[in-house]
Amino acid sequence: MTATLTRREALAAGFGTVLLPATLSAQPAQRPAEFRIGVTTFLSGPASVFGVPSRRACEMLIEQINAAGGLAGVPVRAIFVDEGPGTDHLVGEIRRLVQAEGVHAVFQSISSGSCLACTPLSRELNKVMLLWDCGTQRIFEENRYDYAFRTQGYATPEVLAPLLYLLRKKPDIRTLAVVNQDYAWGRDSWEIWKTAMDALKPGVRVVAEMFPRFGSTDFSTEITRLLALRPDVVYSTSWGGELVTFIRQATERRLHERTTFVLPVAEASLQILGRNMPEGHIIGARGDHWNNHPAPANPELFRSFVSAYRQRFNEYPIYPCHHMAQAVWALKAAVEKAVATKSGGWPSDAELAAAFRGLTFPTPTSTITLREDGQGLEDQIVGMSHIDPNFGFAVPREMMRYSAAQVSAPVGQKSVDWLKTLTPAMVQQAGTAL
Amino acid sequence: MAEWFQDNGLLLGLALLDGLSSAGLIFLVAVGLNLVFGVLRIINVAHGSLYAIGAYTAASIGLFLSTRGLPQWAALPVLLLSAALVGAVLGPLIERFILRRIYAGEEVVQLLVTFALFMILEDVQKLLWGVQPIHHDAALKLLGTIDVPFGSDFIPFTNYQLFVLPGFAIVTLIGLAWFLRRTLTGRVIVAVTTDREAATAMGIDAAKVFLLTFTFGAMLAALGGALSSPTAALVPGIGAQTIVLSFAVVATAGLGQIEGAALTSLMMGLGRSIAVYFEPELEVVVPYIIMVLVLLVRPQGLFGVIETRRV
Amino acid sequence: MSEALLRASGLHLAFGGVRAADGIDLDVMRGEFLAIIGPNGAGKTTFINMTTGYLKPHAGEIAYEGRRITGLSPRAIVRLGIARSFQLPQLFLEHTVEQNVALAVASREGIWSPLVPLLRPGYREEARDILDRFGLSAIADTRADALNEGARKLADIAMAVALKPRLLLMDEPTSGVAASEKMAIVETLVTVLRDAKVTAVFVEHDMDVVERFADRVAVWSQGRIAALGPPAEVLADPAVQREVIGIERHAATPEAPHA
Amino acid sequence: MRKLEFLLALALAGAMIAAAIAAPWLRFVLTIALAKGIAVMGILLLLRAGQVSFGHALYIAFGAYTVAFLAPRLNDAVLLLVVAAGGAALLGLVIGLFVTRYRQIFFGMLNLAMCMVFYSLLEKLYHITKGSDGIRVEIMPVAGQALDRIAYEWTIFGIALALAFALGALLRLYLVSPMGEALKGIKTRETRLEFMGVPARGVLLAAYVVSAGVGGIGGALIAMTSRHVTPLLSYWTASGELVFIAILGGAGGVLGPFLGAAAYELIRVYAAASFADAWQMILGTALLLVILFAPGGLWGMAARAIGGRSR
Repeated sequence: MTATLTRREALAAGFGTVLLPATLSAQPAQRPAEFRIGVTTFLSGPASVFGVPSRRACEMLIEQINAAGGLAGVPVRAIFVDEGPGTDHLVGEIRRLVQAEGVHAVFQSISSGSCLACTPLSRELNKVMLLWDCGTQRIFEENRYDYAFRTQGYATPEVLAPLLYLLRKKPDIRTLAVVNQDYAWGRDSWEIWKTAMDALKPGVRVVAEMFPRFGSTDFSTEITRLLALRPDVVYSTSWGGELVTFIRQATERRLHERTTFVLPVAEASLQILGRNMPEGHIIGARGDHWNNHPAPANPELFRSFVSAYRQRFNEYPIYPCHHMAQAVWALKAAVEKAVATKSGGWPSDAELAAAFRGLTFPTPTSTITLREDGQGLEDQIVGMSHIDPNFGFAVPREMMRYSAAQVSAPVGQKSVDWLKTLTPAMVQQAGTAL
Repeated sequence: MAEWFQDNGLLLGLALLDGLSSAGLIFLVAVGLNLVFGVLRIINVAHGSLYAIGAYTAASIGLFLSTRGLPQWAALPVLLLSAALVGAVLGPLIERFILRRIYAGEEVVQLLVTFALFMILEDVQKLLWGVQPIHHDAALKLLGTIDVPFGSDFIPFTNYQLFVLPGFAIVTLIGLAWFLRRTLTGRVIVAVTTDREAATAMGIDAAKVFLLTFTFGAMLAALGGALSSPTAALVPGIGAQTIVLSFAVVATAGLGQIEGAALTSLMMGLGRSIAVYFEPELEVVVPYIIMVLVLLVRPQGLFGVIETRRV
Repeated sequence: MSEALLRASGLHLAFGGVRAADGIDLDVMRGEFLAIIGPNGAGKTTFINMTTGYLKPHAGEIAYEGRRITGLSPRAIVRLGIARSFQLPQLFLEHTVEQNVALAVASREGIWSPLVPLLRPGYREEARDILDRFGLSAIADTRADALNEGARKLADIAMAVALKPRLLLMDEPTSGVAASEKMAIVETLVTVLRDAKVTAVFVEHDMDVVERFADRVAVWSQGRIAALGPPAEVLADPAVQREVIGIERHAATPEAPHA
Repeated sequence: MRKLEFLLALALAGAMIAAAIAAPWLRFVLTIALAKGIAVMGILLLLRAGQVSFGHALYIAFGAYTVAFLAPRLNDAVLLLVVAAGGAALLGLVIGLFVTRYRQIFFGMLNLAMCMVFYSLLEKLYHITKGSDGIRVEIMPVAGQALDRIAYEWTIFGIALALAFALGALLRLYLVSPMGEALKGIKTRETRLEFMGVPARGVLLAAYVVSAGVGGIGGALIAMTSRHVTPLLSYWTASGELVFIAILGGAGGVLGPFLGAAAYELIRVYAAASFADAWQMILGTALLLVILFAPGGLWGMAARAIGGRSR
């Protein structure tokens, strides 16, 4: 597949160079009356458990930004589009956003499939696209984009960090089973895990690979099988309703007493699980934005974001809210940087895009740098689940932070190739305890 | 072969237990769909929405009452009452104001009306209950678990899934069979199922039978949802997933056949759980494979009667 | 009228306990008009169903032009030149009368053309011509589901005739036709069939029609042929009069299907 | 009437072109609408025989994935359209040989089953199909001409429009031909066909193959337009959508599918733009209103408005 894609890619790049000079360069940019952002997110279907909270966070932040004078003095408005109806619909919607609504930037999407389909449009439409939540490593490893940036981490660090944590905490695991949702993220995250595990700790036996249908509501059979197999570790990157169902059904039957769960995407489900989440299992947040972060870089900002969200929606923000916020903050930083570069003039699309490359913007917990290929470097924090009475649900303890540069594949390398080069020594070297 | 059984016999036993509980749930939903189809000759796509709404209603009533300090034992009755409530409210509403207007229409139009309803109800459900997973498992917790011996080991099963779900399915099956064969109303329903024209010619009030059957079918869908709610988190989209499996059950079972629905559900439940143990990748397609195989041998469905064409 | 066009021998068929055919032996002679009479449930329609391949006898066989046709599909039998009309007219309800007949013409000539209209010149004229002969021209453009019973019946037979069969089996062609029109209609029908040299078997309840138009009459009773011969002879038989005609003249309910 | 229908088709095409010039993003939406309209003509054909396929998204997905898989090797839109149509027709023949033995619900549900099996395969065979991520389709030459993006999009739009006209005209001929009229005969009196020496199953099979072929063309056009294919193209709700469009547009004439598809896509786009979380409800309500108050669909309304009969 690499061969064909590169050829197609080369072709597409060829078209790109033909097109680019004609359309983008010479446009004199006027300061707009409002800065419009097109936001694609799930408002229907199972993934709306991520989409709706992220939309709320987006609206809240935009209100705050507008109250504080807008983006470099320009008020912001977001136009939301549902990812639910499928890719063909979404591709059309992105065009509508750019061509009919005249948005100045697009925030897309939750689903990796949506991102893969829509990101190439950034090239055709010459519009800045911030990939605000999707995790697929294929985006920047298989393509180069001038207008697309991912303002958070991605699959490789999000899977590798929990694996390193597991191997540090439980060095002598021998067997493992996987229960992932049957779709690209479930498969990809398993491939990354398996490749890395074979490199970091060769010889761990995989006793069951189960990929139940996406959207399953009953895992009893899978759980029975796991109970019978008694693997040392059960790995699952499931999320949303499925993770909640899986954990509740599993704990009801005391599977958590027989095995250790590793749940890299658990954070978004912990609030709903409440006290039903068993303690002492490995949980991740697709980033470093845990609500109980012991030492956020900007405690003031962190507290104000979390408490504003809580006040308004009566729940803690989950990671998609933080990811959305990161996209908003990145946009703010880039617009301000671009305006400053033009010493007060308004940047064109190309100039705005240029401002993102290499941008380092602050988040409440840390900073994120958009590296040369457009990929954001976001630290990962992993820990052991522990019910904190202050929250009333599980949060991590014994946390370890993995700096993004340590656990991301270097620019220009494919994750799977890079993971194969890892050595067992990395387990002790990587990560710092918090 | 014998060796294979020696190695895997115990696992097969576990698969059987898992299959039973999932078959029970499949049956409860599919039998309502099949009953409605038998009488009204409408494949009700919105049946899945009724399932979802039943589940959501049961969970929210349960959650509401548990904050009011309802005694533990009431969890189960609450499930049943919620289902009855949903069926009794939505069933007649849908039948009277929408379906009744299109009985004379073509089959495809009737199907589409329920498809439109399905789309509307999907959004209604989202507006009412939001998108975050809702979970209420008091009934599951109440009944606890039982340890099933497995070689030198043991496997905990929840009593709810091992006994309550299949139990309800069996009670429903027997109750329905009794109702349809032994009561006057039941026989009228059967008469309409077998020959609508003859039944109406004999003076049976079809409108009343339709209303009754649809309401009953809606209750069964909601019951399926309510009974599934303690074991699963409720999210948008559960209706669509459920209904498509029920379609397969109905076509495989034969029109309006409740015993057919029971046998088919059992086959599909067991087929899927056995697949999880031995070839997990096949699990999703097992129901369709069963359906195609059955229809190859019996084009009218497992228990279906060949409709005679008059010449 | 010397040679048998259709020869049924030893036909047996039972539905549950009811013997619909209990040893039927019958020769239909080339060119004759054979009437079948008998009480309801005697197995008259069953005979037509067996001959046209809709039902398969449990025992016995039917030969057409010396060739065994039992076990063939209705489709194959039609292609050999045996057509039938139905007790309950089987029309394409969403088509006009003309289209119904044209479809029959097309079925004979070849249905497998996807791009030339059904009502192309050749088919249309032939359909019109047949409708003319049946006196149905006035309703040629009426949809079949809007016809009265008599017109349906005639259109049904017209479709069978359009197949240009050599043997035509008609199941109660005059039931449902108003009494005042009946004779005239049968008259036209017979003329059409004689012109086309079609051999005809028809189930009939009206003894006047039988007497006037049939060359021979077969009396069905409980799955057997109770009497067979020229109408004058058979209808004069007191036993036939008592058992069949007596009942016939009072019973008006149509026969149940397959019985 | 025939003339009016042609004029109306021209007017519709004119309106589409005008809209596509006025708003570039509408060009995309309308190309998809045309592609779906072409596929829905196949649904229309089967509806003539009174059969509802609840699984024709299978052929759309097949056509789309044909383009996605073969584009790197057969890098030409015209060639790919031909291959997609031929491949889908061939698949239609194989599946049709099986499903045309069945009628009504069995026909509908078996198609649904095939469609869902295909969907599961697209998801399960991750290493070939990239699972739910789907496969991206790059801009490709058309009839040997390498085009830039704008020219390419216009060309595909033009091809879709031309195919819509050509296939629409052919379908019109088909519907009034002996094969087409016999198809309609299956709906009202299938047995009579057999007694006229016509193999009803063969007549239906021919129509099924044609419907699969146009489904493949529609799918190929969708892949060339959205330039990304995912298994969702084959989910059962996508099949429902096709039937939805057929009824919305009206099953009366070949313009129906295009009226329906254009209306469907536009309602969906505008509903999604104004009420991002309730667009399903709006679409469902629109469909319900059309069914209840305008039984002939949009084409029926149009035909009444210009004073003709919707034949």
